[in-house]
Amino acid sequence: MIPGEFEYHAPASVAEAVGLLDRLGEDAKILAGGHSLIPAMRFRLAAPEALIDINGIADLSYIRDAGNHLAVGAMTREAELEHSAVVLERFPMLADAGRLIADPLVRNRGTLGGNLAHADPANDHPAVMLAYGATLVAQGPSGTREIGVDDFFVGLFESALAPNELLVEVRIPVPGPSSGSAYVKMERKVGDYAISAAAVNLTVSGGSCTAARIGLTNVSAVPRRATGAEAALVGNALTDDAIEAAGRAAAQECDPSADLRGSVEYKRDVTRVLVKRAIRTAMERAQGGGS
Amino acid sequence: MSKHTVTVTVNGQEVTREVDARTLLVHFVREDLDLTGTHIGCDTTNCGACTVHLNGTAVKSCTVFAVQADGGTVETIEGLAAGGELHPLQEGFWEKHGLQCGYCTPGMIMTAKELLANNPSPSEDEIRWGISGNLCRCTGYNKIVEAIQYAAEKLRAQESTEEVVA
Amino acid sequence: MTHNPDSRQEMHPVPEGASATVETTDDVRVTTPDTICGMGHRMKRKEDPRFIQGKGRYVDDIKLPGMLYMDIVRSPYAHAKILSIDASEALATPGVLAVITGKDLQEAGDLHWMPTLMSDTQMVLPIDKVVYYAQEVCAVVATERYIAADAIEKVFVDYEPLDPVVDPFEAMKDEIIVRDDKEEKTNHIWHWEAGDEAATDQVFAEAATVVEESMHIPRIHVASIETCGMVANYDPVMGKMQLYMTTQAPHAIRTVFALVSGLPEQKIQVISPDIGGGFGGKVPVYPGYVVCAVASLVTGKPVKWIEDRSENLQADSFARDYHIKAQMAADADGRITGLRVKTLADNGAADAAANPSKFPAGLYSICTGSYDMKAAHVAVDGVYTNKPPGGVAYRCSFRVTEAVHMIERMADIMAHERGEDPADFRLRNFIGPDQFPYESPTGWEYDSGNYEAALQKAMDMLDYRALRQEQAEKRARGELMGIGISSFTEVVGAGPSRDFDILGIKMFDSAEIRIHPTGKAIARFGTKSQGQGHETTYAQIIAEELGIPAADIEVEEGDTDTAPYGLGTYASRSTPTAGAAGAMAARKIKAKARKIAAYLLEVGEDDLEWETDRWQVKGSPDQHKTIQEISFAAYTNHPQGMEAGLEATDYYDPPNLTFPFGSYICVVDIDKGTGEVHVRRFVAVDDCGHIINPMVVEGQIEGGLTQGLAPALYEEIVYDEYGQNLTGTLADYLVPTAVESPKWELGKTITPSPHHPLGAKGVGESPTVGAPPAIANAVVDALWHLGVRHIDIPITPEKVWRVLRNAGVND
Amino acid sequence: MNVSGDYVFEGSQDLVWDTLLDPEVLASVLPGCEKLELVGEDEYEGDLKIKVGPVQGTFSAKVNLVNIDKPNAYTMKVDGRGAPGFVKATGNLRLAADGGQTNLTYDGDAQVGGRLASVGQRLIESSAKAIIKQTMDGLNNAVVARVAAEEAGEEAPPPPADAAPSQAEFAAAVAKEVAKDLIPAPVRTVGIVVILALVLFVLYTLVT
Repeated sequence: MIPGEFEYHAPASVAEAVGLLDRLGEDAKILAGGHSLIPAMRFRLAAPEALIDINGIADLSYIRDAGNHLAVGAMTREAELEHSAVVLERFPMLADAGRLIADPLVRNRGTLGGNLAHADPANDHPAVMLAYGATLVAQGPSGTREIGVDDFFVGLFESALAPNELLVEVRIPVPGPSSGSAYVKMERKVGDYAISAAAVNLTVSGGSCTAARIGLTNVSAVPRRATGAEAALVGNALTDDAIEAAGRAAAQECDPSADLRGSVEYKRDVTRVLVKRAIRTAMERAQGGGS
Repeated sequence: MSKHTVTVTVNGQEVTREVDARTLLVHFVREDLDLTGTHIGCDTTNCGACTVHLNGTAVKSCTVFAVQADGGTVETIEGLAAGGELHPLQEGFWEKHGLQCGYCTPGMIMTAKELLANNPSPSEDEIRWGISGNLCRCTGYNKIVEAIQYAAEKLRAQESTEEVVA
Repeated sequence: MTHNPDSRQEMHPVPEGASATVETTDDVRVTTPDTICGMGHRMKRKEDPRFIQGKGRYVDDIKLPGMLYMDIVRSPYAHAKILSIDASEALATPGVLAVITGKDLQEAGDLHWMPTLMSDTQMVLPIDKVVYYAQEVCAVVATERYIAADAIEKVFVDYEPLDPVVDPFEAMKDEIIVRDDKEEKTNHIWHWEAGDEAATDQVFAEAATVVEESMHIPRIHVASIETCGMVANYDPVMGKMQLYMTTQAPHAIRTVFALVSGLPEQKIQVISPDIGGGFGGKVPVYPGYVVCAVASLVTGKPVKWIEDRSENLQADSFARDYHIKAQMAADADGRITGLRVKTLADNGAADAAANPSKFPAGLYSICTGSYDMKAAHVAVDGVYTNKPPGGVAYRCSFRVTEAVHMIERMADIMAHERGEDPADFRLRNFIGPDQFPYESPTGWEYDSGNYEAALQKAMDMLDYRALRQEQAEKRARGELMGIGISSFTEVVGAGPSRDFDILGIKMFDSAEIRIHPTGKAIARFGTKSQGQGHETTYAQIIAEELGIPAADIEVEEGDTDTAPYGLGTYASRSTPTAGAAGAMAARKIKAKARKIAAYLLEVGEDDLEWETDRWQVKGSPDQHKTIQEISFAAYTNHPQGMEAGLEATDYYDPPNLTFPFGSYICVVDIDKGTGEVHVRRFVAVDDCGHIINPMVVEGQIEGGLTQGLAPALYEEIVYDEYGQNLTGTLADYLVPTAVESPKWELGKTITPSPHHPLGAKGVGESPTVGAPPAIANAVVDALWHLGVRHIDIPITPEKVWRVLRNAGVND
Repeated sequence: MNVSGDYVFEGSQDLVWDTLLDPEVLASVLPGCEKLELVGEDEYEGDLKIKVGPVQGTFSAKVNLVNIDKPNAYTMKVDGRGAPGFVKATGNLRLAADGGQTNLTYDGDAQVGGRLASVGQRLIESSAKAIIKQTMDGLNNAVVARVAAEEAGEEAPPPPADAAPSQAEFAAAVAKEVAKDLIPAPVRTVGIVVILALVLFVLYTLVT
């Protein structure tokens, strides 16, 4: 399968990239890792007239400890996150997800920014960032703006980014003391999209839950938090019943589509099971000194 | 549409060619540079038969444009046996019957090369997850894992002798 | 077309003197030192140096001067009339030289149709209607690969969609006719039977227990990592057609091509270079090959056509797709007495199955398996549907996977129905080691076997009784664990020429050995390896016979201008046929060498005895001539009156097939939350008679086991009700990675074949045949107490989840 | 694939019926619709350029309306073809007046075929839902605009100048719809006629 022709641009700076986006409009596509865009081009299901390759822009790939949050450049490769000491140590949910995205070779090219900006409900980072309550920094012709992750995913493959805006950084809040988080994913085989996955971020005190953020993967058209499941936990003792109630709430509020990965009924029940497992792991990590 | 001149150091040798923007790196390596050891096995970035090293990292060359390699380095299977001496991985695959039809082998070896560079003594599980982006239909993977373990031991042995010598 | 089962009774007389009951052993026979490396040595493969350095030569690596590129326009509909093909925009594209349609092939000599291996007919390119999704509609020829890919997007075909028939049972109602080119307007292709129906009915009437089950062995795909392709190179000056192509049977293709195209056969050279895995998918002639050859004829230039993965997955190389209804009868003592099987075979839009011509359902009647029973009856119907033609014998000796899956599932259902341990049930019902050669109720004569020894070894390897104990304890705690057994018997090595031919060409195979003056040798064979290691194993056979070091023997296959005529490599037939031919040719050389040695040593031939690599005078071994000395003499000092040179050819017609067997035990744990099946352990004990190279055999078994795991838990080609292929890329056709594939544990027993010159049997397919039922049996064993008797493969987590939830079992 | 559902329109049954069958309104509502002409007795032809995420495709669509029972129900047959594949859909639509609103129920079957379906199978259903919701919102806006115009005694307003809703609007419409689902809305009575979205579009992303 061979892609169609296109004009290739390789800007050296974010400003130059944003300028190109502004000038070329909807027929230009950003080329980051390219592992969603290029396959679509090879099947001629995507035929952008121009590609703006931002791999050459130096200052978009970094993992910085910024005090109360981790600042990650949008072009940071998945493999860098997967092997980053600070992520492994203090962001276990991000580490859980990092190992399960596609396969090791794809993770050498795929980027955090591409994964989020693509707003594919099947991607793993949306749920993780929803559970962390991250902030996404976009840069457009008139400067940068911060977008809270809850407002970032707008539609099916639709983010809040304007056509002439580039995602440049993701800020992940450092989990508070006695909080714990986990990402649990079920896929048919290595490299497949999730049948379902749950990202759970809890704060626990005295055996009960004081705060909860839960993101779900590939069980709705638009990545969103499982607010019903969160409500079932917050303010309650984390008993088996409360955990089961949270699982049931998530299963009821998600909106999966039937496909080769399973029926709607099956995906709902898997969501229930995975949310429960993620909650239990998050609890263990919270009691174990937090992170 | 847009033609581009790319200069790439391939297996240690600098080459300059004219390419279309849309030329995939795998076709550039196979057709423009006649390095046919890198193979094509799918159209959805699943099989890994096209794995090469781009700027020192193992990538699936069917999902990268040749123009993106401009100014960089590419290493393919043909560049492994430096000076006629087989790389420990090539030796391992031969010794342990890590291949049958040979079609996935170049990609498998290039992936294993990066795996061992990052993790000199990987466990069986780490090897299996490390090559999970490379499909093989003939071997059932057991002997590929043994081949990589063989190479890991040999590389570690070489390391320690070099330390002694250095 | 029906097939009279009685005519096959006298099928396989065993040659006199070959004692059938042979000893079973565990140790590999080695009679030559490492320096010679004959049979039984773990010799490193001679073909590997080129592959590990990226110097293999596959079809897509071939570049000829002035070579053009071909790409194919395919149908988005499973059933539609073609109203018009508008190629004007494509032809106006710079670099596009030709667009070839069905009409062009018709005018070029009625090449728009071609025969299939089963003597049905198949469209090369359609003229009036398409009959399966992704069917070839027309082809574009251009100066560059990328231009051809652009051009197929600019060919506009106007279709009138028709209702497709996708379900084979619906197809049998003939409401929608797939092939209206046939006079008889029906989808029913053939009916075939084997075994004695009356005797079977009698046994069922007397049975104490009868179990019945319906099962579907789904359509799956070979998915070798290299897709199909060709470089056709027609030289208009010499009138010679060179075809570099991915074929497992180059000679048969040359003959068929000569008959279809009218080109003289001596002017056609088929070259099968290195193949990136075949597994049966590269046996048939696909439309792309014929169009590519015609494109080269028309342009007078080399033309390259290479399938994309999605074209390969959607348009060719599919296998299985058998809908089976089986009944098994047993007496009060738990002895199996009879088997009754009805099957519907979904052949797609043409019967392009890769079977020997007398066997429309392949060797499916092997389905009584390893068990001694009085009577069995098998009836199979083939039917057309709006799916790609086929099916190929994917790593299976013509439908043996379907037969073995059925018998091993039925044996487990009967054992569980009777509340018996499946191992004990099998041990009671096995054909005993002293019953060979064993006449099966469906007309097969098993050459040798020792089924108890293989199962007992597998049970010992993983401490079977302790596992059953662990299972009971876990079940009490509500944990789900399963143990599955598969004790299969295969029938491979097609086959004796009295019964086995393909399109009339008998299924012998051949070897040609020539020894050079310095004692080195070159040997050519009629088969064609796709990774099985023939360059090494055939060399070891010749080394075993003649004592010439295997390293000194060059082995070649795949070029029809040089290799002796053969039927190719599939159905585990290489060792049983061409391997035997290699041994027989070597023995002819050994006989001539004896005459030369007698002449050189000035003794009578009878005074000589053979010892590893030399003829020596009986009683005084220091008087001898090595094979190297004899070879030199054959060119420098051969006896007058004898022709010089030292070479021989052998066309080997096997007196019988060979019957490898084995016992596999699989242990699974089931996740009650998601329904996932985790294969915790898998032990495989295989018996393929004497072993040529244990390392290569292990590789064949491990590879075959993963190709058995695949359909058991992951792979299936899925069509929607409109005949649209939904699993048309490797993103949805789930080929297992190293993570899904367990760490296989192998064991072996060795029961030689009494009629094969080396006592060897085929082995390449046993694991793909034996593994799926072992895994399926393990899962059903884990859930039997919840009221489930059968689950069709692939056993996905959702299927297990539904059983659990219906039985009230939660996470 | 079965596609069914219901929708409430804020206008009378007759008004909605007219809005529905006005090609200009349709063209303004269908995502990526570049042209929609009445070419025969209850037969339309049009070009649709659908973009969802990185994937887009141009379809030429034929639409026939059959068993028309004005203003209560009709069946629509759709045949959309393009390079990426084809869509064949049949939709049965029924209207029922309910006070000032009109209650629509629709059910139908959609077949998506070709490269689109084999590569993007996982997204057929979610794309269909998204497109149907977006089309319904567009129609409801047109209906509300007509109701307001009638009350103010003016002519029915022309459809908005920019015919095809832009990507962002498409996204906003979908998000609003999805948000509505989230809030456990009281049982909504549904009133007015809507057109089943003709073209289902599938986004294909294979592997991140």
